[in-house]
Amino acid sequence: MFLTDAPLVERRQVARDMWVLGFAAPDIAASVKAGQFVNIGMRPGPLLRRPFSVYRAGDDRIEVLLKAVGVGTAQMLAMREGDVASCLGPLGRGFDLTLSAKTVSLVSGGLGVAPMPLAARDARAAGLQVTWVHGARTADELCSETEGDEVILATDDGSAGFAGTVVAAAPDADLVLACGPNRMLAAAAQRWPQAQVAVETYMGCGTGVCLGCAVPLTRGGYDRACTEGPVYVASDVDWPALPSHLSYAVSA
Amino acid sequence: MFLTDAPLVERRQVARDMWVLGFAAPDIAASVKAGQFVNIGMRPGPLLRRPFSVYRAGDDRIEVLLKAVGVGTAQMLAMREGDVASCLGPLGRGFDLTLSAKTVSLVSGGLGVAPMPLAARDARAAGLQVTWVHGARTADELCSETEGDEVILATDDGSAGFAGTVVAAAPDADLVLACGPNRMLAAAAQRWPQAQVAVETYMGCGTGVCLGCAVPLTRGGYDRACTEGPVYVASDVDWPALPSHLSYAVSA
Amino acid sequence: MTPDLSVEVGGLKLRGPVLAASGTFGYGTEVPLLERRALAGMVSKGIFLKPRAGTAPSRIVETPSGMLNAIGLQGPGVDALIRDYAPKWEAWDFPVLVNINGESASEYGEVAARLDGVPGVAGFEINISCPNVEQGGMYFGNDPRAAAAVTEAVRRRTKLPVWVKLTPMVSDIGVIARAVEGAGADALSAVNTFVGMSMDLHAYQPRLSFRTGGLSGPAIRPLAVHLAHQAARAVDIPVVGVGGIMRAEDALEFLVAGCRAVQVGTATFVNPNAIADVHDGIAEFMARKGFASLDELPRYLPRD
Amino acid sequence: MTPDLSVEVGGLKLRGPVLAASGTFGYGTEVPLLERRALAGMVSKGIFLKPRAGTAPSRIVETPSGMLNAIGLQGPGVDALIRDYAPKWEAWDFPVLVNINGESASEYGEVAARLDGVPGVAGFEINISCPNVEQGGMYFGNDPRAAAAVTEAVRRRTKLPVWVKLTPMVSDIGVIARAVEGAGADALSAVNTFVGMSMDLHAYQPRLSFRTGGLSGPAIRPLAVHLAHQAARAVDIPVVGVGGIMRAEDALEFLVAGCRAVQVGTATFVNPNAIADVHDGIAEFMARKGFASLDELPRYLPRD
Ligand SMILES: Cc1cc2nc3c(=O)[nH]c(=O)nc-3n(C[C@H](O)[C@H](O)[C@H](O)COP(=O)(O)OP(=O)(O)OC[C@H]3O[C@@H](n4cnc5c(N)ncnc54)[C@H](O)[C@@H]3O)c2cc1C
Ligand SMILES: Cc1cc2nc3c(=O)[nH]c(=O)nc-3n(C[C@H](O)[C@H](O)[C@H](O)COP(=O)(O)OP(=O)(O)OC[C@H]3O[C@@H](n4cnc5c(N)ncnc54)[C@H](O)[C@@H]3O)c2cc1C
Ligand SMILES: Cc1cc2nc3c(=O)[nH]c(=O)nc-3n(C[C@H](O)[C@H](O)[C@H](O)COP(=O)(O)O)c2cc1C
Ligand SMILES: Cc1cc2nc3c(=O)[nH]c(=O)nc-3n(C[C@H](O)[C@H](O)[C@H](O)COP(=O)(O)O)c2cc1C
Ligand code: FES
Ligand code: FES
Repeated sequence: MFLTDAPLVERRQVARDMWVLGFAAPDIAASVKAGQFVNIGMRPGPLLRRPFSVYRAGDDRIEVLLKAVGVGTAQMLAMREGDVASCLGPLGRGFDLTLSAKTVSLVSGGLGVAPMPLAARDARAAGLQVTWVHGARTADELCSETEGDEVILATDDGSAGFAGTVVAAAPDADLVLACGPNRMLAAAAQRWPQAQVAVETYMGCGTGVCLGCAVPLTRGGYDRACTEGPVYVASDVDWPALPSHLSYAVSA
Repeated sequence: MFLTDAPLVERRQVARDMWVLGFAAPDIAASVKAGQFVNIGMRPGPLLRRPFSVYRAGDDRIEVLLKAVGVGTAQMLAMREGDVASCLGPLGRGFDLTLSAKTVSLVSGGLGVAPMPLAARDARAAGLQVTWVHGARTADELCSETEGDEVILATDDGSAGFAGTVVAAAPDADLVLACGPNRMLAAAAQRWPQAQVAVETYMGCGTGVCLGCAVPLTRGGYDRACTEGPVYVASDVDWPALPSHLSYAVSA
Repeated sequence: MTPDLSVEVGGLKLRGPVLAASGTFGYGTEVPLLERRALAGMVSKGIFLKPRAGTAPSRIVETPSGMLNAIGLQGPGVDALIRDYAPKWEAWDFPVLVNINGESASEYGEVAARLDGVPGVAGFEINISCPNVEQGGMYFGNDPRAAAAVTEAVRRRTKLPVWVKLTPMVSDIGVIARAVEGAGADALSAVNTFVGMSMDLHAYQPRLSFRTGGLSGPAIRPLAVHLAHQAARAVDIPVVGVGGIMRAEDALEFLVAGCRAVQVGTATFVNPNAIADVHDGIAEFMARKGFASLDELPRYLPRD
Repeated sequence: MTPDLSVEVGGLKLRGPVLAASGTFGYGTEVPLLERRALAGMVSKGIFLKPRAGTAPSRIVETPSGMLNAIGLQGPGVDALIRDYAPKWEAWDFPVLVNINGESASEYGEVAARLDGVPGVAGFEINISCPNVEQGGMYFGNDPRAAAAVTEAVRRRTKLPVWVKLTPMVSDIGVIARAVEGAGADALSAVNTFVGMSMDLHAYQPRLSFRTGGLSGPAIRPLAVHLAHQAARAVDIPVVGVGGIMRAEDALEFLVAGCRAVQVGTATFVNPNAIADVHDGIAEFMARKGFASLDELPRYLPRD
């Protein structure tokens, strides 16, 4: 885990309202694994840090993918090159790619594509054959970037690719890695109980000390998404007990 | 009174650690009088606005003079051209230059020089002969800008001009306008009971509704610095009862 | 469809749910930028029977997302209020409630009696966060019997609407709320400021001359929402939510938590148009959600 | 000259004045970045006799300069604490106090008895903000008799230092402070979180599954400084200030207000090195002002 003041070094749009921000953070870039996240803080800005999956890493920089959904993300998108954010990471347990498998499907909905470029990188390094399955509500919300892999697209309104959910559009594979709204992950859990899914929870610390990020487990009790997660075996999560929307907004 | 989102359009250094910031604020620029102030707010930033004398005005812009003394001023100095601050003003009652007089001394200590360029402008417009008297602790803290007028300098350490206080260095005049630390103004009040002095208080609203900016009066009771002031006839202020330092700092 | 934002609160018909909070709007004669069309009503700065000079400076200090104030209820006294301000209020198109204060229950009653019937005075908000001199400096608002006694003293002297402004410095606000409801209050305002302190690290003493001050602003909003909600669960009269409202969403939190209306205070210092912005934002929210009137807004008020 | 920051608080010799607050530091086995040299001591996450699952998510929501939490005292229970954590604590170079909880006075006493003498347990901090089931869900911390009863129950079962963590949800914290001092407390921690609420405008219900949560962070600092100061004026035992400390200046406000030491909570979430930064900043302040030890720091503690 590293704590660093990271200047913004890159910024590009990858879908309607969806952006990639690159921060110079060499130590995190060198050590992050697919599915891990960074906790980003701004001064002045909201009190708590904001968790973001690492989208890509390399060349001494990490990238994150985001939309403006509230004060913190709006402020991040207002940053100019050279502005500094505090980055804490890498955090959490990422995808486990040491399992014996030949094929992997990367199934993502909307911003859930965030951990997938790293997942593709690590999966290829582990000798797996990679298929991307990426969905959104409509064509112009699809993330335009892939790592040159084959991509199966899905849209709710049928404006691009398969008309329907990304879970319905995906082929089976030895290994399924999924990320997206908790509601989508619950559907993925139905189809692939063994899938590895990266969940979202409201987080206080990101480092395991506050117990705020509780993930309800099928075996009872709660895990910490920031420490035991954010990646879980889908069938381990008690989906009905996990809040499926987190639409809270902080105001000054 | 106008409320406007004003982009930063200018920034220059005028002494050690002392800067002038220019904001595009046409309505305020067109109506401000010497000794009046603007209340500047930032989002994100501290809750309350920060009051600043208008330093110069014209060409659709206002200028303010400042040092970083706390979070708000530090944040203002971190602004880049194009960044926006909320400006509310002009506020308060400025200097009264309608009095019958032939000569005027503008006596300022440190940042107290802030209202003087406008005072010189308005005094000249009223047909007065202007003398500047400006002091600081040491030579490189003296503000380097004047409006081409004669300037008598004073430094506490004698590194430039008169060695001693600005009040001691100043010549008499028909009219004395003074601004600086409240301690300096108290000394000015001793020498020139009829001087017009611009005081500093902690302000909540700047518009007369909170009663936070109380100025204790020799006749008893309190005035509002933001409304009846910030300019007072020196002998009207109960100086021992006015806090002479306001070194409070807000932290996140 | 423009939603209907009018409400009736404690005997007053209001054109909207957003009022100006006491002490943050003077006597309504300042704040020239305000778009008054949105202002549902105003509570004037707290007044005593006699003029009061207020506390020595410094009176204000900023804190994270908040501010402490110790103004000391500076004011001209009832006679000057009647002479200088009430005639102006009479001409306005929104009601003015007078925030009344006293050092004894009978002084509160006396203030109400003097103002009762004065044109321009639409009602009263009793500030029970004043030190109770009879009980040795404790606050009326901390003690259900004292709070009820003050409310009754005012109730007996006027037919105008009587609102009671609750202090948050209590273990159980429901007890006080029920006590003043029983004593004849028409509505409750919840809440006043929280007592706080800030230390000067140069002088090694409090930054405020009064030592302590009342904390207001967004910092207290979650506490105020909770207290207003607890009060609303305890009584049948309407509750007016106050504390840290900066934007429409903040006001809507109070309304969903069971309040009938809200007051905006500190926000006006930062944004002189805050009240209009909050009002317009509520209207926009209602239109977006398809609510025709505030009665249709879902409330979260479990009685358990 | 390096100032001496060591202090003695309620029976414990500490190498500095900055401790980790309960519930914000886990069991001390996380927070890998922390420079432990600066940590004077740790209060562990609150524990009950038996394991507790804690509340359902959402458990946290941010508010202006603060956060609400409703963790529900999730924890493994005393036996697991003794087995899994105490052995680690034994090896550490700073003391660990266990934050103890119960639904009755005797349960508190039982927890203390079980932990008394366990190597690695240096003392107790009694959390009296727990609902008092015997008294029907009121809080022990609101009632001087209940607070004293809990303190006595623990005091009788251990010779280790006993600190009592006060709740801010009271009209007069001095009354509670004196009650627990009389019941044998060695020190007071002031204060715990303030009850607050935040409403979800999509679901029209509280954002937290538990409805309410405890407010922490800089938002509450002026309130906490005031309460810690009031407690320090009321008792002779040391008071440990807690609430909203982010930087050294904030800690110094509590120390000047009469506290002997401080705890840092929420700041650690934002800055895992917060405790070291606060400690180092205090040392820097002392050196700059020429104070050789914390005893020389001026205190503002008028007794009137
Ligand atoms: C492990 C993890 C990885 C994530 N990865 C990404 C990503 O790659 N890209 C992306 O756009 N988003 C990601 N998120 C979600 C992202 O953290 C939130 O959208 C962000 O915190 C919103 O901040 P805000 O200030 O803009 O919103 P706010 O105004 O604070 O709230 C709006 C929304 O953000 C959520 N939120 C706010 N604060 C937090 C917090 N501290 N922790 C969790 N949720 C919060 C709220 O529940 C709500 O849904 C991830 C979340 C987690 C837990
Ligand atoms: C009428 C008036 C005109 C002023 N003109 C100038 C000027 O031209 N140039 C200049 O540099 N400064 C001026 N000041 C002072 C300036 O407002 C403060 O230095 C500024 O507010 C500090 O903000 P901060 O966040 O940096 O400091 P903080 O960290 O908040 O505090 C540091 C210092 O600023 C003071 N301060 C903080 N907030 C306020 C406030 N809302 N009102 C008043 N004082 C405050 C504190 O008392 C303390 O002395 C003026 C003040 C007044 C009342
Ligand atoms: C400067 C100031 C003065 C106040 N004066 C009064 C008063 O005279 N009477 C009263 O009942 N409340 C008074 N209040 C409390 C406010 O009416 C309101 O209850 C409180 O500020 C919380 O709301 P806010 O966070 O929106 O400001 C005052 C508040 C401030 C900030
Ligand atoms: C997530 C969280 C969990 C907490 N758990 C406990 C607890 O178990 N026992 C306790 O006495 N206090 C608990 N507290 C309160 C803190 O110890 C502290 O009193 C409070 O947060 C105020 O300090 P701060 O503003 O520095 O965080 C908790 C606080 C937070 C934020
Ligand atoms: S976010 Fe604090 S424990 Fe996970
Ligand atoms: S600053 Fe509010 S009345 Fe002057």
